[in-house]
Amino acid sequence: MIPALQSYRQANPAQRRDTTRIMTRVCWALVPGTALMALWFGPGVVTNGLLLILLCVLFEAGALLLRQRSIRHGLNDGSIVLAAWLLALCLPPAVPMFVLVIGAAATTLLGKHVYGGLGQNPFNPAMVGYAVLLISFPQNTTQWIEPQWLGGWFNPDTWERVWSQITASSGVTSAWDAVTQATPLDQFRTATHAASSATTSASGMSGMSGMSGMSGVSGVSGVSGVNGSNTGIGIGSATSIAWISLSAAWLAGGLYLLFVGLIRWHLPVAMLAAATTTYIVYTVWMPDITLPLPWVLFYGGLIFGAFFIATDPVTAPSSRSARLWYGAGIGILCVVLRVHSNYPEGVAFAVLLMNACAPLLDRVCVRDQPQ
Amino acid sequence: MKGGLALSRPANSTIDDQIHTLPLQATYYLPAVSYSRAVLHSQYEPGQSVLRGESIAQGVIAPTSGTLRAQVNHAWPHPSHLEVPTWELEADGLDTALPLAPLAQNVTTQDKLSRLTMAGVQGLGGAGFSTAKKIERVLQHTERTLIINAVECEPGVECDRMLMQSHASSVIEACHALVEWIQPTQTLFAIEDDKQSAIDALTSDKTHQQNPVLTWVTLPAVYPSGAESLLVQRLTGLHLAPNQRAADAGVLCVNVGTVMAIYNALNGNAAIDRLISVSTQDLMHTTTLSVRFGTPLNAVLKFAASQHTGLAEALRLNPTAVQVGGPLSGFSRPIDNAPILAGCNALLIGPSHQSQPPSACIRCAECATVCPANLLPQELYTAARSDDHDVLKHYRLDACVLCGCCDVVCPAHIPLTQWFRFAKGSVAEQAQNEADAALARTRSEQHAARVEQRALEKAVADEQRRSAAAAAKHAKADIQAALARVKRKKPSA
Amino acid sequence: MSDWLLIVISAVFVNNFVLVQFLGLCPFMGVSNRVANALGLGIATTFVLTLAALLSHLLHTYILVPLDVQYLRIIGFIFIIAVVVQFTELVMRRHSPLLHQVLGLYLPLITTNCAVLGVALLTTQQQNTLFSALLQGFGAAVGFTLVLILFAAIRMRLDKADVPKPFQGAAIAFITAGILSLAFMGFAGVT
Amino acid sequence: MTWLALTSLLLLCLAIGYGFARLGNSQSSEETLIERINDCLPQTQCAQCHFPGCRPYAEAIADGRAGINQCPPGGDATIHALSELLGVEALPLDKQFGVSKPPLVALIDEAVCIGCTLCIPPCPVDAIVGSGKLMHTVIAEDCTGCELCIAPCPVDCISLVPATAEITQWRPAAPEQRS
Repeated sequence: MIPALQSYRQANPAQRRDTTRIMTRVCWALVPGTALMALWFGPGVVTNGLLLILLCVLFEAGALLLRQRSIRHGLNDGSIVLAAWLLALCLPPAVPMFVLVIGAAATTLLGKHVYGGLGQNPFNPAMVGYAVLLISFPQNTTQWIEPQWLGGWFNPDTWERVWSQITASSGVTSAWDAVTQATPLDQFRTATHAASSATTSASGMSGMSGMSGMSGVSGVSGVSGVNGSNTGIGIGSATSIAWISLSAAWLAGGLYLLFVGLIRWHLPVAMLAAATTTYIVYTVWMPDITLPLPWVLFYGGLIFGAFFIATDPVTAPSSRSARLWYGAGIGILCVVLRVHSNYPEGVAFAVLLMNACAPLLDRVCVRDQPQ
Repeated sequence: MKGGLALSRPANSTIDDQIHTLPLQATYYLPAVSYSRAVLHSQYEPGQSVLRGESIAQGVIAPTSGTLRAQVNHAWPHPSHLEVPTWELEADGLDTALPLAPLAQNVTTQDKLSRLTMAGVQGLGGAGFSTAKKIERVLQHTERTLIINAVECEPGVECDRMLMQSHASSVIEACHALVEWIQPTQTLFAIEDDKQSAIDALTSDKTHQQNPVLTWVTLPAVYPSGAESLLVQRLTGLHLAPNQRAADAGVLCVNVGTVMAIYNALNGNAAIDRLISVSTQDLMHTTTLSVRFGTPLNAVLKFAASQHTGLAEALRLNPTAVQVGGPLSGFSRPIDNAPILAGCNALLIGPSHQSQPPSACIRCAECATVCPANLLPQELYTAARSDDHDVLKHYRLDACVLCGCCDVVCPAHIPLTQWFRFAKGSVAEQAQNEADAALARTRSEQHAARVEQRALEKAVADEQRRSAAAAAKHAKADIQAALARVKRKKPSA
Repeated sequence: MSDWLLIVISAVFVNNFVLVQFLGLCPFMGVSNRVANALGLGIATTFVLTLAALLSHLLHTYILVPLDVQYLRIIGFIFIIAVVVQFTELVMRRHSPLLHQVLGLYLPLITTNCAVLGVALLTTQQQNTLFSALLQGFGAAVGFTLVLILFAAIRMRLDKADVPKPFQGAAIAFITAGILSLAFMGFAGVT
Repeated sequence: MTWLALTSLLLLCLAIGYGFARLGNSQSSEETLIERINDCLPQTQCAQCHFPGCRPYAEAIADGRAGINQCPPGGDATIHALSELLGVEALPLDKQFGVSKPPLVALIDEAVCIGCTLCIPPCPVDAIVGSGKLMHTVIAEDCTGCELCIAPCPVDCISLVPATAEITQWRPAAPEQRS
């Protein structure tokens, strides 16, 4: 860069960044949410994160080695660390090691390197990894424990589970003894299913429920299809406070990114607006849905998805109007999937579906209006 | 204008507010290359003496009087770093000018245009397009607009500002003369608001106040508001179609230096010199020189160093490389005796810095936010890498003015502008091949049709000849039979 | 009205022919290198599929069932599809020779396209009225076209990606189709 | 009962067959195909593809008698365009038909030329000007560098030179790609 422009770069901090700095800034924005999650759900969250990052870096190094690319240059742009961290936040605390390994492999290899490395993958790597895990290991990816403030840290059982995760021993496989109540979203979904008494809930997949999608506590224990004890999901119950505070933390991180100029407002705003309007349409169309509107935004991974997953520049369209359509698409699909599909939280699938539409949107929304 | 970069010089940088004229050089180098890079030929013999202002070939004017040497391959200030056939002109020191009578006002337009061509007036804004051709196209339109482009938006290029500041009255006169000639319905004088000293000098001029024919347009100092296609679309609201020049739409957008060159040419002195700003790479010191075309680069820099201590220090530190052109649109070259030409508006002493090795594009669209032509550089970049001309056309590569803003903001340090230069070259090359193929095809079809026609005619002619021969043979036989009968009837005869 | 919409929505998204039921994969992989070709084939398939669904339903209810010769339905359906495809080819040759030129190879392929036969068999099996069979056929075709165009746009971008040697060409296309069907599994269970 | 069904199907197909016959005789699209293949060829008419010109080569490709990689002047651009048009795999240029060279034009050495007019008829684009016992010359802009005039010349005075000067042909280079 010509020194004459150093003065320009000093004058405009937004222009001072490069790819590494962008990725590290986004990781900083993730810290508050992750810390809060660790406080609510115990050390398992931290081990998830660290192990996944380690595994993803190993897979990335291996892939770069195979392609005779410089590992240092490839690794120091930090994109794989970010993807691993995002995936870790979607998984329940202290999942078994094999889930982490397969998740890391899917994210790094299938999500990114099979397409030729950074910038060329059409699908968001973290979401590819998460979708693979979700569909292959429904049990492990949806069994969340009940959020207790600092509870997890002093409960010997959590430490034992964490230890079994790290040593990859499959000792502790019995279901959690403290299986707790349905997640707000899970309750919300079963309510709608019960209301419309459709036959599908009897289909094979229905026993498995409560895909947390970065949130939600699984209440319906496994295949038995018996509803967990629902100690109420009303406002003020332990679960709702946990998830609202988490979404608030994600919102704080997201606003920081917006303020620093790393992401543009088009996408999150379009997504949240579309989600709200679709939800309102649903309340009109299916009056039996009871969850009050503001909580729809705060429960589940909508805010987390809007600010951290959907705004991944590589897989999102790059022209302004295309981003608005892309955000709106994710918002609508997310609510539709929440109401109808087997997985109460559809952010992962909504993002993957709209990633598929991004190249077409880019081609269609060409900015050809004159100055 | 959307996008663009608000570039500013370093706070404590100094600008030498005096124009230094370069003394006469011993030899001048005149490249025999036209605007479209075709090799030129001249009817002048080596060793023939020429006067100052004499046109050696189309667009090549002798900067001083002297003897013309034979063409020789010589360095040329162009990104290709190729050597081109160049005439060497040995100055005889007398600097006698070719007598050119000033043209009266009522002379026909054709005489004025031929005078501009003979005086070698070219665009000084950087493109170097022949001004006479440009004016000729504009004059074909009844509804004409004149834009005088004094928007010098690239930091480190100060020659227009110095010209307006020190020759305000002649600039106004030149503008009035051009308005008189072109008779535009609207005249806009576009200038940046950070050139207040120049604006004051011009507006306080008496002739302007008596008949204010120019309307002032002050633009915020954002690079690259001076690019012709962007400035025209911005001031006239006209949307130029791909590859359509402003002149074809009746808008004459001309650099203020070129306006002076037109005025001088019409008054009898050829366009043989221009103002150049020489500064250091970090733009701390800048000075302005008046240089004749063909002056070797090293002479210019040596003279600039002699006039300014800051530049002398910079030249001492890096004596080998210089950047020709502004900080963003310039290219680096070694310091040698390559000649200064009309298109060169600035020199930056020191090599242009290489940014870090590029990493992968993460499609963050920062470049799209700063692109002044409202394009999607990230899509153009992917298409340029795979040389896909349909997609390049789809995302309007031709609207790209190669300003370099996207390079500045790219977090992956990708040399986007160089990719777009390569893409434009490859698109132009294919267009040329297709044109040649179309020409060859029509000619070969005509050739085939003619050969076929010729064969047909020949066949018909043969047919007639054969039947005629047969008829002739038949007739001869009848005559002999008749003679034989006659002989038998009169044996004694 | 809303259950019509439901039929089409479920045919397009929930049990999408290509990505959920994995029918019609050969034209899906074959013609998805350019968006223009994909659109062309999509329109042609929509035309063929809707017509085939209609005719096969008529054949089934008014000829096969009364004559109690259901076992002839495979032959009958294939015959109808071949007729419809041949008819489409002639119409396309007459009206847009350019599109016909591009799709020349793939148009007869629609005859053997299992999605078309699949629609014919499925609609006649589920005892629904003529109109719902038509809707089902149309929904299936729209689903096929939508996914085909999205996939073509992705592949146009993948052509420019620096994909490792062993994955280039069809391999990366299959992987991408796999991830796409992974995404479509999100619709599983939508009533 | 089955006989009834089969006969009804047979009748149906006969009726439809007759309908197709009348519909079927539209203008053969063979013509547009040859036209569009010919558009991709560089039109040098140089017969290096073993066909007397570009159009015959286009017809051969349309009939499948020739491969798409037999045109050296066209080089990769032509092969890529043809593979795109016909949807066939783009094979590299076949060496036996020659190597793609930078654009060349013929140049007659005026000192040696005896004005025999033997080189004028074979030129496919009439780029050679001259008549009996008078000086011949090549019009550079029109010449496609097909080398057909070189063989007939009895005094071998025709040589091939680059079509345009190096400086006119120069194009900006692509930035070097990261490994």
